[in-house]
Amino acid sequence: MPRYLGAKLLQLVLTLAGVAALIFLLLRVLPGDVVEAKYLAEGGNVSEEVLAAERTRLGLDRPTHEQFAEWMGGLVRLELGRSMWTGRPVAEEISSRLAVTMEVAVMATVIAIVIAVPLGIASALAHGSWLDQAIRVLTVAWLSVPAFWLGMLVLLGLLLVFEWGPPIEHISLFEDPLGNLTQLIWPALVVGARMSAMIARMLRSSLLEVLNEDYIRTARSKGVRESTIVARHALGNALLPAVTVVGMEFAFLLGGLVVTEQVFNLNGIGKLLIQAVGQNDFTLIQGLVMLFAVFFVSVNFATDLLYAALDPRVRLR
Amino acid sequence: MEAMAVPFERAARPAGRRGLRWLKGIGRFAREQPLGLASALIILVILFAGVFAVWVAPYDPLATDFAKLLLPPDATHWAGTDEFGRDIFSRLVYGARTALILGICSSLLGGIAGGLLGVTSAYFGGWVDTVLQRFVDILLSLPVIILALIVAAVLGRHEIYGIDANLMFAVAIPYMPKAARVIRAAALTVRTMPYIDAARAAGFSHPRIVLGHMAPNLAAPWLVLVSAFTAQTILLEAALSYLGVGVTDPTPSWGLMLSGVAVQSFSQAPWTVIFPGLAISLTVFAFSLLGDALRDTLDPKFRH
Amino acid sequence: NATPQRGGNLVFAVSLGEPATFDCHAAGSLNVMYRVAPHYSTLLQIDAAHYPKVVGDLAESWTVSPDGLVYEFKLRPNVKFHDGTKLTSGDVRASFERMRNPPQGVLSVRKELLADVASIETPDAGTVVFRLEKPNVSMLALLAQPYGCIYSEALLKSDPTYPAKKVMGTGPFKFVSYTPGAEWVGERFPDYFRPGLPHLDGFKAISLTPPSAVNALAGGQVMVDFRGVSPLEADRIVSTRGKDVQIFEANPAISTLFMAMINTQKPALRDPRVRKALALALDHWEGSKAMERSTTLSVVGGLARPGSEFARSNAELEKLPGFGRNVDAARAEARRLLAEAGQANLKLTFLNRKPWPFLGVYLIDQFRQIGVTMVQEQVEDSQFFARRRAGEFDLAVEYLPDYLDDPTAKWSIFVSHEKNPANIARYNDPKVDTLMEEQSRIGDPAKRLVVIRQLEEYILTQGYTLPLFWGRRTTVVDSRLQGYVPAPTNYVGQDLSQFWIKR
Amino acid sequence: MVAFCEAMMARVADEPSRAGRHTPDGRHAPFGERCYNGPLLSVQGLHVAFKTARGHTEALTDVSFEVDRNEVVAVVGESGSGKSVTALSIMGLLPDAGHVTGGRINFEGRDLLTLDAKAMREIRGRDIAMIFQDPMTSLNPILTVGYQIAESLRIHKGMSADQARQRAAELLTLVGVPEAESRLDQYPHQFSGGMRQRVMIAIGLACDPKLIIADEPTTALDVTIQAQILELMKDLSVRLGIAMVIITHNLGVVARYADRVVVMYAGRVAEQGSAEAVFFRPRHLYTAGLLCSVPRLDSERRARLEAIEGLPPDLSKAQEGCRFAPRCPQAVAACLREVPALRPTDTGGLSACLRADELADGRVRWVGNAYGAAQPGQNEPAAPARKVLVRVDGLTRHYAVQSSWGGPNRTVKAVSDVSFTIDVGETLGLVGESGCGKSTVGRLLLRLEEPTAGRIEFEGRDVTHAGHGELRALRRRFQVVFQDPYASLNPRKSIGDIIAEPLRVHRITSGAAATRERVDELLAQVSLRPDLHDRFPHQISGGQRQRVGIARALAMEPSFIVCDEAVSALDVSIQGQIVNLLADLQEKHSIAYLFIAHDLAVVRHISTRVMVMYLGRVMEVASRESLYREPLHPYTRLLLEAAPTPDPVKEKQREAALIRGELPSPFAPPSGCPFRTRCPVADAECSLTVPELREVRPGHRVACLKI
Ligand SMILES: Nc1ncnc2c1ncn2[C@@H]1O[C@H](COP(=O)(O)OP(=O)(O)OP(=O)(O)O)[C@@H](O)[C@H]1O
Ligand SMILES: Nc1ncnc2c1ncn2[C@@H]1O[C@H](COP(=O)(O)OP(=O)(O)OP(=O)(O)O)[C@@H](O)[C@H]1O
Ligand SMILES: [Mg+2]
Ligand SMILES: [Mg+2]
Repeated sequence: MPRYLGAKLLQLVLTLAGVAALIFLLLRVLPGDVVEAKYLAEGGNVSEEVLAAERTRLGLDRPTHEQFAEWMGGLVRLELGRSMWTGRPVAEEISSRLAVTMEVAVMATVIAIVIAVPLGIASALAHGSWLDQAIRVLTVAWLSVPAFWLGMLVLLGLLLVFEWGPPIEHISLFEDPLGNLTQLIWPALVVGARMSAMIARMLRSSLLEVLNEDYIRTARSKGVRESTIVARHALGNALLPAVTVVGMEFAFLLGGLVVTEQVFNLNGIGKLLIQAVGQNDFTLIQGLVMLFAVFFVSVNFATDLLYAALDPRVRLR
Repeated sequence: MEAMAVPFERAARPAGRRGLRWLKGIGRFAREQPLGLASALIILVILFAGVFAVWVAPYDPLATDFAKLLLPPDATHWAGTDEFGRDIFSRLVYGARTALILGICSSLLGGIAGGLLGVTSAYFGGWVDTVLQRFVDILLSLPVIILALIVAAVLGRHEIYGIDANLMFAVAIPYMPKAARVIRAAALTVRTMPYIDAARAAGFSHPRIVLGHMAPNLAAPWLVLVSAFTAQTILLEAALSYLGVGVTDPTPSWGLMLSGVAVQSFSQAPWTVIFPGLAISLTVFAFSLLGDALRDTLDPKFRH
Repeated sequence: NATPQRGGNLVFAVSLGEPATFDCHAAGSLNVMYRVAPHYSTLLQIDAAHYPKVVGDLAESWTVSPDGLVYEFKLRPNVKFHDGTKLTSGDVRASFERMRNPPQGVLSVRKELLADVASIETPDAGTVVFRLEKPNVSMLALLAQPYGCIYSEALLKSDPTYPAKKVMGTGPFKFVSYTPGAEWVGERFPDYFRPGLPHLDGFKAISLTPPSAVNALAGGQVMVDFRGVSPLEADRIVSTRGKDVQIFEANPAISTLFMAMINTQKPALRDPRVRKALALALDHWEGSKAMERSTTLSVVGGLARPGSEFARSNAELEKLPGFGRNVDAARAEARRLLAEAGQANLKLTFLNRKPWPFLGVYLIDQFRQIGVTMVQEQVEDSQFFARRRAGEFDLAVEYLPDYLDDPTAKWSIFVSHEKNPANIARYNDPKVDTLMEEQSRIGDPAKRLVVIRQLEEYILTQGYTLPLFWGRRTTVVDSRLQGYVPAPTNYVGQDLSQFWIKR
Repeated sequence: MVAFCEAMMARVADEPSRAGRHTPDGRHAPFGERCYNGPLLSVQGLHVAFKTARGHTEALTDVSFEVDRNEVVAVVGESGSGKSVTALSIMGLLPDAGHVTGGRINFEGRDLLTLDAKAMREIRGRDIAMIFQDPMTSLNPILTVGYQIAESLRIHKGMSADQARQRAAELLTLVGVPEAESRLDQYPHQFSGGMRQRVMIAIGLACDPKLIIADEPTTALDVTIQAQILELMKDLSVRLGIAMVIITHNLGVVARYADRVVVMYAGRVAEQGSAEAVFFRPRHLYTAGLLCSVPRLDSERRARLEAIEGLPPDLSKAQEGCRFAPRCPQAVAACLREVPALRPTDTGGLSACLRADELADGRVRWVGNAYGAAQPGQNEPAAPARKVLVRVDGLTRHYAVQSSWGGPNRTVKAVSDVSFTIDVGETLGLVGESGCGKSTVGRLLLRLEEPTAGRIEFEGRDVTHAGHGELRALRRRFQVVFQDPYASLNPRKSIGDIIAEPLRVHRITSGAAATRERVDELLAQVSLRPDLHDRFPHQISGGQRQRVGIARALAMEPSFIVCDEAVSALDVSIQGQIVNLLADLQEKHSIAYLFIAHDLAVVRHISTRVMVMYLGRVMEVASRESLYREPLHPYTRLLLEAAPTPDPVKEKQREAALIRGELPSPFAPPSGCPFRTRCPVADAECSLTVPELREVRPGHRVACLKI
């Protein structure tokens, strides 16, 4: 077990190092940097020397390999450097926005599960019936609607019908849970509904597969009631792959909220990324990408562990 | 259950020519998958509109008419006009072209590159597999939209025949690792099939085995994958355009039609927002359903 | 107009992204100015209500020597910094010195504006004297630049970079907090030197994306977005808020011109006939109608702001290429010129920044009508500027936002490329240089105007640039908010001291 | 969650025909007749149809038979003859596509087809239990074994958790699982295949059922384990007085365990009767043919196997006359016209053969296959041309297996120190239990795997590390035929392509016409019609596929073919056809075979010499006669004894010779002699040294210390 964990962790670290190298190189493929975006954007007439001085200050004039070494060195020490746009530490920029994103992600996941599980089960049990067909078509349809369009319609709908818009200033969950909810429930609903369609489809197909397994026939041959068969014999097995899907979706959600945050003007890391990309804030983009990657691999790792905990076949020794 | 039904029943049937087999296959698909058939028809209609846009669209999609700004739908402009007086219906028709070219090309690109990666990885195993899998891991640990966003932003624009080649790459790259994963998993199964051993025992070369023997057997999952990618691409393109790194105006694009001014004019000119959104949803819906139907038809066991 | 009432908080939207720095000297961006301006005073300022009149801010009065070389300012007494220290002439000098000659680690992006200043002296605590090397007709306006925040000399001594990280000045509001991506909060500074001001208890600048800013205005969650909205957006807000909002228009244009600069180094575009043809293809007057609804750029004008002292009348304007009313004739002429130049099938790219896709749409549409195909390339800022500077484009967008109409600073980008690399049209034309120099030295406004007109006409007939549209400013303001003045620039009148909320 | 499922299921459960049981009259049988004296189970005129994409398939047509109390009835028949469907119909567990379209199933006088879902559930598990074929998939992987056994106790006997657990432990002990108490909390994956099947039996026994239906309970298991399980079932059924229906296609098993036999063919009952009667006096030509085509260990080896030519009918088409008629060498015109009814025979059974009486009189009998009956001993290797073709020395293959969760990486010693030779034109049979390394040896020879150690010589040349080019040339000389006829042909290529590709790649033929000609020639050699050329593998039958596989191997004109279980997946009747084909080809082209199989009888039939492997090591090598007549290694002896022969008299007298225990894990093979843990004669010495393979008699080598 420790040995396995060690190997797995080493693999994770390697992956992350790869991500770090990839993103670093990617950002330096084409000319242009934050300095120009920062000083020329307002149409000013800024002299070359000013720009050069700023480049020197940010270390952008140094050879790429030196910059790379420095950044990787920083990563090893768990330092992400400073934002090239604001000069504040990247970690600070990110941490001030992470909570919103995480909160929406968690809420969306919970909503998704709550909707998806009954839907998936109903669809699988009523296999082939009109109910099943309806759920299938609806989930596909739901997945086909662009999330940002839906978000836009929701927002405009609220405005036009109720003449009410979700609060624009961030409301802390701890200070005013209800206010926080009125603010974040909309994006969470939009994202969660989409995710639920995904999970429901997954659950349906895995449940159908499981219901065709030999051991279900065994259970029937014992005279077990159908409801018990589904609940005790089938669901457990069917949920296992669903756990992976939920984990995977959740892991992707952190980055997947980019568009939603933009639509709902949430001050989360997705919006931060858009901003960083627009400003070519290399260090901030790098830091964010590392965050996504770390989050993704660790959630996946946790999902693996959870899977192991749930599935006796891969139980830890 | 399927396996037992196959052997003798088909034995007696004459084989027929290839073309006929195809026709029969399509006929069977139509009978077994009415939803799939419907979606295929929708796609055909959209495809037709895109390909023959020149004849289908009543107006030039780029032609502005400053005297006809934001007109509601009527007999002359079936879907109304936009803020430049351009005919929205015509832009939707041409937008289908953009969506399909981008959707299909980048899915194919990502699907082929990833598929080759996956099948190579599975066939050779060993360190080749390890190296390729680590590479796939790296790409896979970033959400598709993030990767596409960054790649699109970094690469900038490079239009070839009205289609942004860099955007195509930006979308294809995130698909590559996904395709590699799925195809590798499927290829690992195919790899252990005795017919591959037989091919090796017959002394065939590696490329012949990989491309001639393994690849055709991976066509089913690959097709399903690519049709799913196509659906996703259309959504992704819309999202990227919304975020400002997608298609560039005035190229007609559904995603683009949903960003910018359209958003703000919703209450005054809802048609500018409703129709493109519906076009996207319908197309994605059709491709997703088709993917489902293909999966059910080609290989009931293939689910991911 | 009722008497101002004290109290209340002004909540407004900033839909321009996050500030890169808090230092006015290092940035001219509106996203900095809207947040930082309420915290600082400047030596002089431009009166928003009587643009472009220069009035005093910290300076109570001033004199200019007859030779135009010495400017002496008397400062207001009893000006206090937010930390309680008293403002002296030393602070003013230190701030301008910092702009003129930034010390190591400090960035001053507009030091060229003060290039004519020879020295700054402080004979006593209440007097500042600027000595110039040569006379400059725009000097007062330059000293009134809104970015000329006055910092504390004492603090600068201990850390010359403090303004980049910390907000401390003599403005009407004290800095309270800044949450990146969310809000910037300021509170009333009770010791502000103008008695009774500010009226507000504080302000809160909320960071919003442009669409959500409109939503927030429509939902009554913010009182104003100073940057302005398009008429279409204004309509939408009015349709939900009705009488609760007031619409202001800055007439006729604000001091921001959008142009398409033509890269004269490209073989096809080296030919003046081709450039002229491109200019002739444009129908500004019709285009303006389309822009009018959905964008904030729609006023037709030459290189000088319509409505400004330097602008020509429409009748005069119509004589310039691309401004004529007989568009069909102009386009026929354009086609002829192209054919003559052997460029009947010209293919071009238009390099554009993110926020203004419609400029590309407009240009492409216009060029199509003379048989020129163009594609638009909208790229991220850093690439945009890098490519623009490297000359990797055919046409590129250029814009002149400023607080001033004066051509000396504003038109510096038209000076020959070898003198000013910021000239992205990349031509070297001694005639432009001479005319530019000439106009900046003429003291008599009428005579100067002649040269300026000549310069404008020359640049436009050479087809170095295609002026597109001047900015328009439609501001939706909550009816309770009083004291808003729609100045013809976004930069002035932003210290919020005059605002008050009606209850 | 559970509540939700119940709500959902309430809907489903209300439909009385969950399993599609539509009774013709729809009448309900009177409930619980106490004093019922008829047969325990009686199936009368059962018709079952499946709805498939291509219309209806009549899986069962007019199937009738009875099972008495305490009786063991075997149902035999080829694959697809309807055995499983019969069993599932009785249990009311037909898949959704299946429907009973007629007939009655009486259990203790109650018609099961008319019972509602609830009543049927009460019968399932309590009165009738079922044991399925594949123990690996029939147990729920995420529930403990204890739970799965206790479940039916709690449902049907209303026991408390503790009681049920205690009883479950007893049951486990009863079916021979040691340390039952502690194993209750384990999960199925922690049990071996044999142990899982014991658990399945324990589940079946839990509520003292009156009838157990076992659908191929041992097909997935090794011979040695098969014997253990069958003995156990037999023993229990006798001790506990349970009637059993054993479904199998292994006639040896039938002979050993069944009181009565029901022979099915193409969805109909062909014949039924007592075991003795059916085996010794078959009254249906199909039964007669079937019995002839089984290779047997107990009688003289014949040169050729009998084979039933042709294929079973396609049940989705309308059937006329006797379904066996098209394959029956004795079919007369009436057979093709008339559907024969089940009629009593002289042996006291029932037969659906029009010529049953003539069979009884001896006027007709099964006559050999299309190749013509060969004379015994005709093609015994006359004077073997002792020229060594393949020589293998100390061949070893270890696999490093990465454990997914926890535990260090382990090595599987798939093949250890294996040495043998194969002469030109001879057949070396290779037998052994599953996982003993047979396939690995074959793959190593083919160079599909790289050996960890050892040396392979082919025609005197060392090819152990042959390079790419050399290997390519070698590939033409040795070929392979695989077990699974469905998986060994590329489904995307036509039969013609499959055979032609090696011809083209190795430039054996040049030009399309020549290739085509050669392909047709090869097809003819394996007795396939050339018109199969354009078909795809899924369009031909299993037997035909195997022929295509052989034709593909022949295309290269090899001198050596590895046949890895080449006939194991085929029905007995088809198996004979293929074995005969292989023998013919060997004679014609003097090809050497490495014939891998686990059916000792088939191996005996085809091989000149036989090699027995156990846990990656060779236990014994000898000529066929020597090995089968006088096996020396205890393992070989037990193996031979464990294999039942299709002779009810012999089988029922024979003492069960069981190999104790299970196959040790290949990760941790026993020290010393690998077989010592299960060996009846092993002692301390055996655990110390690995026995050498010694030549005990000329040409007979054994690896055992006790010889
Ligand atoms: N789910 C199904 N759908 C369609 N046809 C089926 C299905 N199950 C069985 N059949 C048909 O019923 C017939 C009998 O099948 P069954 O499983 O009873 O054969 P079997 O004798 O048990 O064969 P095996 O020895 O291979 O297990 C076959 O011809 C098959 O085609
Ligand atoms: N690629 C592999 N990796 C790891 N272990 C393997 C591999 N191939 C075979 N083995 C192991 O080697 C041992 C021998 O396998 P092999 O397939 O040769 O057995 P076999 O005698 O052919 O069995 P069967 O009768 O089931 O076909 C088994 O324990 C198997 O699990
Ligand atoms: Mg069966
Ligand atoms: Mg094997």
